[in-house]
Amino acid sequence: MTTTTYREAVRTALREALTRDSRTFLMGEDVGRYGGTYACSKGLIDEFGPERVRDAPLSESAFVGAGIGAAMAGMRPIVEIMTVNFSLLALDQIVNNAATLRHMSGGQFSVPLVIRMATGAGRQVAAQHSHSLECWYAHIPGIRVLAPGTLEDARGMLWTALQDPDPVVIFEHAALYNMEGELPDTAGPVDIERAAVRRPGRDVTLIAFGANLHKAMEAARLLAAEKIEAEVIDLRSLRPLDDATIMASVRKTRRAVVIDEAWRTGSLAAEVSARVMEQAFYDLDAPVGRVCTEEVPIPYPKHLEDAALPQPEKIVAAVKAQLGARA
Amino acid sequence: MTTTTYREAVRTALREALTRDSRTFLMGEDVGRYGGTYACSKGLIDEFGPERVRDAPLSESAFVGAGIGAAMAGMRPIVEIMTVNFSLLALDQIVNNAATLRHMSGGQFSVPLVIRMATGAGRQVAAQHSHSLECWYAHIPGIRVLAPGTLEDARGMLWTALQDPDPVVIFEHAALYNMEGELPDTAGPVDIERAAVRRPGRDVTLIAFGANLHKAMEAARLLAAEKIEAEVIDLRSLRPLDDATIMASVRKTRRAVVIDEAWRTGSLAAEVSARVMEQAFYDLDAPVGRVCTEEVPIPYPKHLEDAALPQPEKIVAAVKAQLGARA
Amino acid sequence: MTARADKVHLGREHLIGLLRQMLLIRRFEERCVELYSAGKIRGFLHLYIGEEANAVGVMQALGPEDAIVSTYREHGHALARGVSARAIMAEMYGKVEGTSRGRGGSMHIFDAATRFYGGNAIVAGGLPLAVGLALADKMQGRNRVTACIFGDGAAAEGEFHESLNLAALWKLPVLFVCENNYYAMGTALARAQSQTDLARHAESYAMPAEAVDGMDVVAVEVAAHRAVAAVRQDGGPYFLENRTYRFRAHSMFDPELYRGKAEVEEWKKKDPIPRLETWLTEAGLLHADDLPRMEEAISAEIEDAVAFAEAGHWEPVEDLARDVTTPPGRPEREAAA
Amino acid sequence: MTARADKVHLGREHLIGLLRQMLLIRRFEERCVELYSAGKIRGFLHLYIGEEANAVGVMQALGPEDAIVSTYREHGHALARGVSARAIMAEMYGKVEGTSRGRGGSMHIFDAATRFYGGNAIVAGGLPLAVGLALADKMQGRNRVTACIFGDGAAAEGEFHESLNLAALWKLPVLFVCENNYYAMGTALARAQSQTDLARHAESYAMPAEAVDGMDVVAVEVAAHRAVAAVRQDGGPYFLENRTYRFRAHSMFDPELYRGKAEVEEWKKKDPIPRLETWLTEAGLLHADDLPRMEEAISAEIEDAVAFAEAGHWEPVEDLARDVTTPPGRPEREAAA
Ligand SMILES: Cc1ncc(C[n+]2csc(CCOP(=O)(O)OP(=O)(O)O)c2C)c(N)n1
Ligand SMILES: Cc1ncc(C[n+]2csc(CCOP(=O)(O)OP(=O)(O)O)c2C)c(N)n1
Ligand SMILES: [Mg+2]
Ligand SMILES: [Mg+2]
Repeated sequence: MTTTTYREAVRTALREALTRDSRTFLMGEDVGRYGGTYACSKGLIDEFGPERVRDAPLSESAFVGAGIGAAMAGMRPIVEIMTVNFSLLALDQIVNNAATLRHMSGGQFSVPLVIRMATGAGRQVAAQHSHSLECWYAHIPGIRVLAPGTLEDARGMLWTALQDPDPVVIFEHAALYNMEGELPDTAGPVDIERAAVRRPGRDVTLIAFGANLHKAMEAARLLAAEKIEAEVIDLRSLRPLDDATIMASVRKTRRAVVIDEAWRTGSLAAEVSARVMEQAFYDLDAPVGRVCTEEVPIPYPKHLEDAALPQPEKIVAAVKAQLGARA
Repeated sequence: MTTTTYREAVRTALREALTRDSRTFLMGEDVGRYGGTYACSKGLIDEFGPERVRDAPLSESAFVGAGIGAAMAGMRPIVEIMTVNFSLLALDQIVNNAATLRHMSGGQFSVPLVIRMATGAGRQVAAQHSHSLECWYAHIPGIRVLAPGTLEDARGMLWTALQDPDPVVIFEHAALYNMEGELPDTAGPVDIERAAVRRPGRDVTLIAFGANLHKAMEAARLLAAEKIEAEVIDLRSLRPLDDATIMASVRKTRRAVVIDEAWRTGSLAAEVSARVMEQAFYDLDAPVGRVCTEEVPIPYPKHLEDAALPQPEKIVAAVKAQLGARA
Repeated sequence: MTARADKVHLGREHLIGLLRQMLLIRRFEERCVELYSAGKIRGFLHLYIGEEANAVGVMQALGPEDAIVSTYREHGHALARGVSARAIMAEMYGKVEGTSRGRGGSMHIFDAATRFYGGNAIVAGGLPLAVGLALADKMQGRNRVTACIFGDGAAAEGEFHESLNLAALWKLPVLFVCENNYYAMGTALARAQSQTDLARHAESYAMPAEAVDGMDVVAVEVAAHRAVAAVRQDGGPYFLENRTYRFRAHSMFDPELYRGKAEVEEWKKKDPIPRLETWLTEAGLLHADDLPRMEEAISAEIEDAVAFAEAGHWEPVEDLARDVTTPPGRPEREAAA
Repeated sequence: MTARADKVHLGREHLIGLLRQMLLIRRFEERCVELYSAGKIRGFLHLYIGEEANAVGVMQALGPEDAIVSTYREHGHALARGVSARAIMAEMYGKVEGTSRGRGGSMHIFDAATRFYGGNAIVAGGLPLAVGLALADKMQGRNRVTACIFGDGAAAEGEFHESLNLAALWKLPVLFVCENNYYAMGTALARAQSQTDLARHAESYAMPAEAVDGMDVVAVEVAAHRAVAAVRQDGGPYFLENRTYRFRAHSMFDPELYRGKAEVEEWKKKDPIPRLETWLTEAGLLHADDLPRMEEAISAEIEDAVAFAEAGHWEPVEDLARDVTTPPGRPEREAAA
């Protein structure tokens, strides 16, 4: 076991990818000389050179599109979009090219591209830098969407994603990079198909992903102090969703709260909630709850940002509302 | 009463806006000399001149952003994005500027901008030209989203939207432009706050908007032949959603099916479904159903496109599944 | 179309071939119009009629290992590239035998065998792809060229700017071919661009650029050879602005309110097909019965393509979701390349 | 900074004023760094230190009716524009008394009174807004100028291309000011742009353009006057490339791995503040005790701003959703203009 950080885990995964597969390269704004905005690729340019750790000009649409083209021509690009906020400028390439090319070409061309981006709020960087748009990406057929919420997944999802012949988008919540923990020295690729039960419980199911997994875990600890045993599910894969794991848990606990840092309306939490109703309606003792971000552009001051985002206390309150609900 | 088309209704609304308010202008690709891709602004350039019916170069981000700037400086722009497919190129301006400027500036600047765009599939124009992304727009705090599904609304929503001090996005389903019907000669502005019950019924609630309203109405007719009386709700406003009208109906019928041309995962139908569960769980006799588009890039051939999209028959089947469900 | 032809030593056979290809494209599309009226072809249909010299001229300079990225107005590019007329027609019918299993239709012709990467219907959306294809070639040390074809309208989009910069900055082997037909739908170039001399934009990225008479197939071919040679030699990009004109409406839905008949007629005088015909005839290279024979052969090829499309099959509805993602064990074809 | 100053008849008072403004910006930001370390300012903080001549020089040429659109590196622009130091500091604290009720922080300073339209944190995202403000002015027949400030990095984005084209095509009164500090975060200009002479891009839109020594406040002012005069007279846009340098890191999180200390030191020799100081002193315009007095006054102004921010209030949490949309009866301020 080694004590490490999420950031280090991402870097180790990048180094592994660049080492193991010569078709792989990392491309994005400031991934090279700067070392990555979140220092995830620090040092890699020295190790692999500026061709394979490729600084791109500020031109999100073009370099994401270039990643798609390079993927079609036999490379295995890892494109870093600095944050999800700027990915809005590249959405056309992702939606209209990456996600459609295989189907639209009748199966002639696949796009084995991995796109990584930081996501989320909580760092007082205000309205234009705090988006959580995972739900938008999870809407698009033709791409896979991952959200590593643990060190293992930050370490292991990249390589597995690179083996996928189709586009994979990996969301790294910016609040996680400094998270410390233990990682076995043998840590490596992980599956990217299944949700994970991060904490077993019998009274209610908390469903979360990314940084909010840890808020859910914290809520579970708070609840445990009051003898309420929450089961916590880490979605891990946002598209496709692992319905089986979710439903198995909900059928057991008969109650669920979904936590999502997106604005509530149209969040991924809405999709999960709808699915639970569709597939486990008769097993539910109460309507599925949602703890999401308030429907405001994220404000700068800490007290307002905190008030806008999901928090363990809000999750606890949502669970209690569930338990108080008539069964 | 005059027999007219949805296209004519849109044009009449545009003409009214340009006539009544000198701050109003129409800007977009081919709105002028071409007459609008869907001929909605045919002739208006002759009437109002090229300044106020302003052809823009292919540069969606810049001219949408220019609309935002002009709105802040006292104009009342109507920006036409040719179709929702191309709006991906302007999303950054919409999400990061139009929707945030008022809040982010502490209430100093409002953005009284109206954006119109055609949406939807059904015309065999394939994967890159058939998107239904209303759900994405409905996710964004700070903007209002409208979907006129009838001639009255195509005629009336624009003026009301122009009175809104904040950004309003209007989705016109491309399959509706040729729809014919009667419009009273006195037709004019309509409210944009409430959903409408387009057909009363007691057995199930069908919730739809835009072109799919008509598929829902057709399904209701088919069901009526089998003595199943469906109530049909036209959402009209996609953000904010009119929960009151939805819940009142569902509490009465105890069953609901939501129809949405978006891909199922992360559709607006998911949000409506989640809300119904949250607000009317104990009144439901069955889980809310969804009839959405299959999760594939829309294919060109008619038989495959038809199979991908919501259809009256699928709605009927979803209703029957509801009624067959144990209560 | 005079002296220059000799410079690249274009022999009779070659010149007749150019004529034949242009004529094939013209007749193919004329047939498409009929089939559209008959309801056999649906959706959007963008005709290339009038612009044939560009596709035919440019493709002469490309080898089989080179790649092409095109737009929704790509029948001509596909035919000139050697994509089978049968498969293209079947694609327009929406049949499984089409280039793209019928999934794409007129706007989305793809053909791995000839490295024809679509058929992109988002204006300027293909430019970043072309940059990426060229980047892969450069990184893998392959001496290939990617030809990226787009319109004058595309040159106003941000992706044009970003892509040209990337290609020039990274010295990528992209041949940018801007088919300037002076209109983006109904918007005349001068109403869309502050600088109508589009080659000047390319120069602002420190990219070699030239404007070409896109109604003269030989001029296009000569320029394309020069451009491709430069790309192969320097590894960096090159920009051609082919000045041309579409004789027909933008698509089947366009009432053409934005331009006068006289303007169209004026351009029709430059029609690249009669132009080459006349020149060949005057040079004694085209004989009296060559043309009817050619027309006959072309007609036969097109009718064969139509028959092929008619006889084609519809994808079973159960296969709707086929190829949304790559099925296990069926990797993309390119990987093998 | 020699003969040219006379040309625009810059008197002593004016020149001292320029120095004072630059110094205010410098000291204000130095104080911000302390406050950041103290945890009073949070989030992103981008310093303008080294670049002050640009804000101060450009603002001289603008009248109160003109508008400014800026970036996340905008403290200097706001101060030079005359936005109150108190309100700016309170904004950085996140207090209700801030320019934006504390909602925006360092990156989102807005001030309707001085027509300061942010504070845009999406690179190049402000350019289309500026085009729109100018379009409104043109359509309403107001002889106003919109100054749009952005960095060298922004010039690579597609929106740069689209916006410059729109402004030139429609002849809109936009003064584009590219503050070229040779880096976009850690990416040197030459690694981001195939054409590093950014003014040449502007020319490719048929837009008048010039490059200016952005370390010389007088040179900037002179160029800005010339540019604004041209905009007012022609109604069309103008492009200034101000060549400058940031002495500090990109933001508080930047370890500056991408450039050497020697390079920074070289640029520091061109520091616009000592440069103007020396020149004024040598010209006998700045007296021995002028500077200490100025420093003292500035320090007092900044401490007053800090005290104001300290004493400010937090927005009540109940008002979180205030101004997501416009409350009835409280229309935007600009509408009155
Ligand atoms: C991003 C985007 N905006 C708008 C459209 C609609 N559209 C299709 S073709 C076209 C005109 C393009 O003109 P040009 O690039 O000159 O090519 P041409 O059609 O003349 O060959 C437009 C506006 C589109 N497909 N994509
Ligand atoms: C669209 C977008 N991409 C990336 C970023 C992250 N980012 C913030 S500032 C910056 C560098 C911008 O450089 P430049 O335009 O030269 O301005 P400077 O910071 O040098 O003043 C980057 C990449 C962003 N804010 N917006
Ligand atoms: Mg054109
Ligand atoms: Mg810079």
